[in-house]
Amino acid sequence: MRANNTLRTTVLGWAVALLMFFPIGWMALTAFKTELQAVSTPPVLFFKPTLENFAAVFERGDYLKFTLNSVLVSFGSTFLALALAVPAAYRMVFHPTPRTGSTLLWMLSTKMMPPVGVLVPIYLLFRDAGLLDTVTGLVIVYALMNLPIVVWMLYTYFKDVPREILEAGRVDGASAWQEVQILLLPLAWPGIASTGLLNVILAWNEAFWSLNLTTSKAAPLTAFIAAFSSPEGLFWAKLSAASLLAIAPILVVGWFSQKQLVRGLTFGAVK
Amino acid sequence: ATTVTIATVNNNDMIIMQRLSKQFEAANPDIKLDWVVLEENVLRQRVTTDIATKSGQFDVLTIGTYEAPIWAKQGWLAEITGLPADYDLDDVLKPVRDGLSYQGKLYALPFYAESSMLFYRKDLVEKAGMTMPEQPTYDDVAKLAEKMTDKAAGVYGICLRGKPGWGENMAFLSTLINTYGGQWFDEKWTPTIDSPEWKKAVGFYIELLKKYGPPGAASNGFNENLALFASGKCGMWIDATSAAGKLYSKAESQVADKTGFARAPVAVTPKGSHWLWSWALGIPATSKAQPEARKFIAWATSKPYIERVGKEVGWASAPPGTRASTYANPNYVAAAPFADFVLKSINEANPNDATLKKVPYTGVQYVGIPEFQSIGTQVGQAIAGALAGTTSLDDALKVGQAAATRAMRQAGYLK
Amino acid sequence: MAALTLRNIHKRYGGVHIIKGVDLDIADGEFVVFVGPSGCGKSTLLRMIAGLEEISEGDLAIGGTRVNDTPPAERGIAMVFQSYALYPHMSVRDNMGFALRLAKVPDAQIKAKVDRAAQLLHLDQLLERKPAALSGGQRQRVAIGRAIVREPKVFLFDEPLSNLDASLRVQMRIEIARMHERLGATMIYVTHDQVEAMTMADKIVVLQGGVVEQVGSPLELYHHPRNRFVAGFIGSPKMNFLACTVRALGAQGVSVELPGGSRVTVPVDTAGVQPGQPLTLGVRPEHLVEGERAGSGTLNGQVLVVERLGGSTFLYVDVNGETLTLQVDGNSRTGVDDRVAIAVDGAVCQLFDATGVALTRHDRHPLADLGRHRAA
Amino acid sequence: MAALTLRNIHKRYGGVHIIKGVDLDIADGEFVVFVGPSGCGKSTLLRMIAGLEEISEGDLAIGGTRVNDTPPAERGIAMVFQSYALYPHMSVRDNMGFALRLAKVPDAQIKAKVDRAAQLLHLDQLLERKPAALSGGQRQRVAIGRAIVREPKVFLFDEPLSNLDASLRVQMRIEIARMHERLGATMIYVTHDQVEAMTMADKIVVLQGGVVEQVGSPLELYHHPRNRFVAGFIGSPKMNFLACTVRALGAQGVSVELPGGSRVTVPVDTAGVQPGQPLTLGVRPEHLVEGERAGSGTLNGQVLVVERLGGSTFLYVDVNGETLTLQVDGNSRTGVDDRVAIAVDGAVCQLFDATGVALTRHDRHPLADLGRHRAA
Amino acid sequence: MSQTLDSSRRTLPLVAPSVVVLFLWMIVPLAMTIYFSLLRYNLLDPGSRGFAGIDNFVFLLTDPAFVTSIWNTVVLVGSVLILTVVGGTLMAVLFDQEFPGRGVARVLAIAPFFVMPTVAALVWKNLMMHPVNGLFAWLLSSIGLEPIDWFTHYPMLSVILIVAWQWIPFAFLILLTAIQSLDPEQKEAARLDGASGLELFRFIILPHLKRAISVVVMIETIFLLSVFAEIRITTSGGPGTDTTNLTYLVFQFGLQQFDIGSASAGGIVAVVLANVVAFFLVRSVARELKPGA
Ligand SMILES: Nc1ncnc2c1ncn2[C@@H]1O[C@H](COP(=O)(O)OP(=O)(O)OP(=O)(O)O)[C@@H](O)[C@H]1O
Ligand SMILES: Nc1ncnc2c1ncn2[C@@H]1O[C@H](COP(=O)(O)OP(=O)(O)OP(=O)(O)O)[C@@H](O)[C@H]1O
Ligand SMILES: [Mg+2]
Ligand SMILES: [Mg+2]
Repeated sequence: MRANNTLRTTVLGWAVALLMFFPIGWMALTAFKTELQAVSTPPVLFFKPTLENFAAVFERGDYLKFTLNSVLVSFGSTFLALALAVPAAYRMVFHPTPRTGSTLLWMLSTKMMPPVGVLVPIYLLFRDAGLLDTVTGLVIVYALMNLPIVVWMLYTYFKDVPREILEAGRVDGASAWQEVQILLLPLAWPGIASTGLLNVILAWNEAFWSLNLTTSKAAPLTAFIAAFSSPEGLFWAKLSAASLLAIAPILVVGWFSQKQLVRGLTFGAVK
Repeated sequence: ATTVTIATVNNNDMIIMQRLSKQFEAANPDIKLDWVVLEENVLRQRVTTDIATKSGQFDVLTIGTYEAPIWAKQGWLAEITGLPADYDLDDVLKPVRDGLSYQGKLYALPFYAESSMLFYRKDLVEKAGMTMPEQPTYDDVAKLAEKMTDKAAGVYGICLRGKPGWGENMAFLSTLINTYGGQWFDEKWTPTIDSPEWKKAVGFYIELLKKYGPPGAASNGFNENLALFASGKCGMWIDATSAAGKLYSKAESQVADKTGFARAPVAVTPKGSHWLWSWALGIPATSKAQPEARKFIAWATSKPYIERVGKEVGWASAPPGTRASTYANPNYVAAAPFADFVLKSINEANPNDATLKKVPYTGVQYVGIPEFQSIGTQVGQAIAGALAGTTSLDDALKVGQAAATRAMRQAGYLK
Repeated sequence: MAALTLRNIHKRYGGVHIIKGVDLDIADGEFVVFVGPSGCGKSTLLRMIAGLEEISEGDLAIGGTRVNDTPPAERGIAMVFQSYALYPHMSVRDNMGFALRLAKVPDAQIKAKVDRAAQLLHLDQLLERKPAALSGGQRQRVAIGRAIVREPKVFLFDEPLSNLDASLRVQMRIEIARMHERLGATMIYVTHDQVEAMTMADKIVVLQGGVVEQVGSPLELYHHPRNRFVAGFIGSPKMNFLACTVRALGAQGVSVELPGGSRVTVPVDTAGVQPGQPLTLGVRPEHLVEGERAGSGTLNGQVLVVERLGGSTFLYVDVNGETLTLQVDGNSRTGVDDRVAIAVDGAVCQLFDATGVALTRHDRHPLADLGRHRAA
Repeated sequence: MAALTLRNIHKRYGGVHIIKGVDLDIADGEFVVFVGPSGCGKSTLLRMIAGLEEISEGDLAIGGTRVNDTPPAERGIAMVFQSYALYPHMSVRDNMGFALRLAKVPDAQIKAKVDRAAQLLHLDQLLERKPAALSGGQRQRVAIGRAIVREPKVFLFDEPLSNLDASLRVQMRIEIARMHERLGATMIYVTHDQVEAMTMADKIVVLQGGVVEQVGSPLELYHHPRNRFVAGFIGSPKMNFLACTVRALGAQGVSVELPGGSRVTVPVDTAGVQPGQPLTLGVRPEHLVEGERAGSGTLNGQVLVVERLGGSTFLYVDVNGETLTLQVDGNSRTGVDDRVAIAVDGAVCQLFDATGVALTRHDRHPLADLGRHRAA
Repeated sequence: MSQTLDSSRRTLPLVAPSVVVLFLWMIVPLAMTIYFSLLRYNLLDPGSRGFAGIDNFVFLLTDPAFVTSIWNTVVLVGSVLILTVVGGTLMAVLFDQEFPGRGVARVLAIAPFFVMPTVAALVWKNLMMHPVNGLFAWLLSSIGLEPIDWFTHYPMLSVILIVAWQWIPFAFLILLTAIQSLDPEQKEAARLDGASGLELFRFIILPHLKRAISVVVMIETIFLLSVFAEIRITTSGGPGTDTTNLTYLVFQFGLQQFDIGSASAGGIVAVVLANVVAFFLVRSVARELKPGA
């Protein structure tokens, strides 16, 4: 009976996993087809893989530059958001005031403003501050955009850190900053890492601000992919290649840190 | 080196330009080109935000005949002056040049220009035992479509734009409405979308597509149709002349040697039955690298550039529709059997007289006022809804009329 | 000097009054144990002394200086937390040296001090380990070591042994007692464990509801509880309480009638007591004897439960509907349902009035004023 | 019938051998306690009986039927988990009625059964509360109640009281004992608490490293431990162990020389023992007496620590570098650093050979075969 | 009290930067948006700028697309929430079980979360759901059925499917970790009580997941309210206004028509609506946020 069960679970588990992954896998496969193979019916399953799509994509834009911008922007904004959020969450957890609850809720509510509604104001502000098409500008926007969620997640993680440890530090003579730096950060590391990772993913995939606030110097991969979304002629294969290139880095990062993500969340968000 | 930031559409011709621009950089070591290649709608939105807020992010903009005069009026574009002597501005086709001018001054240089025409599958027409007139009527089109359609084989008689947008379905529909004797506004700027002409034209369009069109027609734009036609799924397709180059390229089209062409069909009147559009390069007034930018756009729209494309990429891919000299080039004419045709269409298209009745606006497939983007898109959406079958034709036109009236009233055209 | 003085200390959280005016003097080098039911404010008091909680009202002085507003690190205090609160990401050595490092003590000196403390606590072999790789008892010692290296004037312990299993507890209890002797520092120790309180304290402070019920040496509390609460709280198993009625007053004390009719005379002051008055008689399980004895009162009952521990046996006896606990010899053969007579010796009993206050005993128990380890 | 039989039960996790062949007979209605050091396999054994772990090898029978492959719910067993494992989102009533609801018992019947159990456990007032709103003791009772309503033939308890504070533990201990009497069900109880094991069990099973060290009544283990491990594990404070040397063998038993030179005779079998052989003498703290006594061996030492509990006092005495624990009267005045003589009565001592096995005693302690609450 | 006040004073500098920047980030654009919403302001026609009073709001609220867009927003958010929570829960239960290759399978299953919305929409639109070239069309026609024209006939459903595909892994991840935090003894207790697999799920696991589910709902709602790329790429809000949600409507005003005045009015309305949603939502998870929780 047990063996039967395991078999069923295995089949079901793998079926679901493959189903979820299928569009991505199919896209990856298409990236190695010629354009005509990409649109042919019935779909071609066996073919001689070609790299010409990738060559075309590389020729069209400086992939490395876009990737570098994506990395800078997503990691930069993550560091900035964490730098702002860690002290804030520390205080909310370990020195709560009667207003802490409402502050947290208010922070979340700032996320509810649709970006399109404030594009022009932000655009004008950025223009005047000279932040248009700068990595700094995007870093600021993403950091602020994700700050509420980062604070919120850190808040739940920090709640799991036994307060006695910080108090022991205080008796030992640690300042508030030392408490955070020497004690809290190392202790809540898994939580901080998974919060950071979530932030990186969100920043990496953000397409609205990146398209509107950058032109070329600071444009990340979301802008790169926008150049492929529907050019003239057959473009399925090239689009797939470009898409594959655009998501590959984050997919790799995501897969490697998948355990971390699970662990972090286990440790905090849902107890 | 001075950096020139160029915003352009991800169309093939521009992509070729990007590729060849290395030669420009090599020739001008003090100029560095920075490319921002975006999909058309994104580009338009991006560029408009930038220029309207005078942010000066770009030095070269890719704009169309719709934007050029409007933006020039706002003083957003730098006038094109001081072109090199060998540029030969007179070689540039006059209708195209006029479309990019405001009050007699030129504000952008055309990169390529297009009109619309009908593409068809010679083999299918033959199989149907019919012939394609040089100037078909829409009734002919309907008949042919019926004969060609073979859904089981995945062949659909007619492919037309259905994706909503003033530059998508409404571009084609405007020409259809024009030739049915309709127009966007009467002389007092009152919208006429609920007029019988509209109803007839749009009704014809919907029925045609529903019967003989491919599934998902309501979300097909130029590119989708190009792909469909190229993969042999369409019998006929009425769209931009610039598609011809691709359809005749063996590498990109499964039907390269079976494609025929005819003039854009007509109904009641030949006026406004085919459009005029050009993609052009302009320089924002806020650009800090105007001389360098000018140097570049002159290069990219010059005779030598066209020749270079012809030689290095293939003559069929040479940017069409801008220069008389292109059409005088035997190489081009040999590679592009449709060359004459296109030239004639472009020369005949008249944005200033595109409708049966008199109208206060210019433009064949658009209305040259800023509010048109909004109106065109909303009407386009309503019609797409009707095409998809979610609303009735009458309702769609009613909605369109109401939206247009609202917008015109808000903009102060109507009291 | 490390004497502590608490004067009228109060603590309020918002509207809740937690500590309601505590006065306490703790001499230099004394070992003071705080006991009391859960939630009575033991930890709060300790944390106020440590400076982890603000004092709402009153004065706290350490070594004669008022320290209400001194930050924790400057009070010359070290605290051992119930959960040890070791820094899990630091080695034992770093844990112990952390305070010194923060105080910018030179590395060589830190090393010397940590090594010395580690030797004292038999931790020398474990200095490079992380806390996760230590057993409970070892962690306990690291927590103490972390306190020692700072050479504090005052040690605070908050239920430090409550996480350990029985045998480790006994062992650690003895080690802390020895350390106190060696270091001579003042120690304040919170526990809910009877045995720890009785065996370690110079002085026990019994708290209830934020108020000090009684302060005294362990045996003073055992033999001379001030009220019924203290009497019931100190001693295990718990003291038995019986309703009784005053029958006579005399120089010998108060004679009361027990349930069942027999009488005992308890040597307490008769002031304010009247014949016929209902009182409560308290007698500890270890002072009840099976069988009848001359000169003792007698209770009769039936055995409900017998608990044999080997060395001793507990009998739970139903006497007129109330359950009395007796501690008898391990070899007793009394079994369930047996009827037994119980001798009650008035000399070792307590009497409490209706408000729970104990009547003053004539005599003082000879051990009541004994220091913890000073010979009589 | 609810007798349990374990025959050569093994448990392996992957390559790790956890339970190494356990044989055990548990009679219907018996109260069996499993004790042993942490990690010895107590919980594993319990969980195998419950059906929560597969049995790797061997046979488990309940009421004479082999149940190795019977799912947990059909074994007629109820388990009370260490953490209670109450369903936090259900009210007390729903928690208790859950099993019946799953068994599709009619609602009215569920209500009746739950009400009856609640009354028994004094939970009637709390039936609508969620577990979060209950005190530890109340939760404990709900967990038991959840077990009771199913009217199981066998109850399993896994350290059910370990989360409670001392006074509540005493109270719950007695309640479980009473319940056992009332229900007459077979109960298996895991604990690491000395007092619980001694007072509740009909039979104690001492486990170590997956092996049964000894099975017997509490007092049998106390008085007749089979080896040094059991002797040290049963009884608190722990038995003292002293190295000694055999000096003479006789009808009285084995005469050994203690550190310091005095001799005692322990009434054990002399088989296999030779003069000059080193043995270990075990003697419990409560069997050591202060002062010299005729007919007893004498040890001399110096008091290291005195722990006064009121009713009794523990002396920790250094005897030739080893620390001995003595339990003496609460009124003893012996203080730290006092030199004391300690009388060792050979009759209550144990002797262990070099492998730790106890030498068989001549006599059997009169209480050793006593049932828990059956009168002698 | 004094403790609270004092420590709050001392640690105020720690929280202040976040609060201040967030406040600025919120208030400056918001103030400008409110200001613009009261102007006649078309980017393409800067000359005609002037005070418009509440005209923009009237214009917006009388737009027939407005009500539709609110309804569409609700439908989209609601359906995706249901799909992701249900799907995520089922997957969490499935992947909580041990089976060979579980690690790899889990990685595959969460992959969609790492894909940019733009890419996701493009892939689904062109490779999967395309009525002519798409894989679904081929699958259907190869079993002799008429291919479904997803974006024409089931536009909202298509968008919902795509968005749900992207967000299921997120729900799955959080719920999986939540399931793993369920006290195993509780499950065992239920097994002893005779619960079958389904009963175990319904009576024990599901109630345990309540809190995690509210967390998922909370975070997802924030993101789902502003779903945009998927719609723009697949249906452009159509056909008609069938898939125009509030964000897309505001986008149309602001970035297709460059009517900043109306777009700002739309933004304000969206903020108000979002906060109404947030208010109810937050109520339900507020317990988790309370400092004492
Ligand atoms: N932050 C707070 N706000 C309000 N009341 C509090 C707060 N912290 C503690 N209390 C209350 O103060 C009282 C004393 O708590 P304290 O921790 O000092 O008890 P304790 O004597 O140490 O108990 P235990 O033996 O259970 O540890 C308790 O009733 C507790 O509920
Ligand atoms: N899944 C497992 N895989 C491998 N070893 C295990 C597993 N579960 C338990 N063990 C091991 O089995 C042994 C017995 O565990 P068990 O829980 O029965 O101990 P216990 O006697 O109940 O201890 P405690 O008193 O600490 O509860 C332990 O050494 C433990 O490490
Ligand atoms: Mg406490
Ligand atoms: Mg266990």
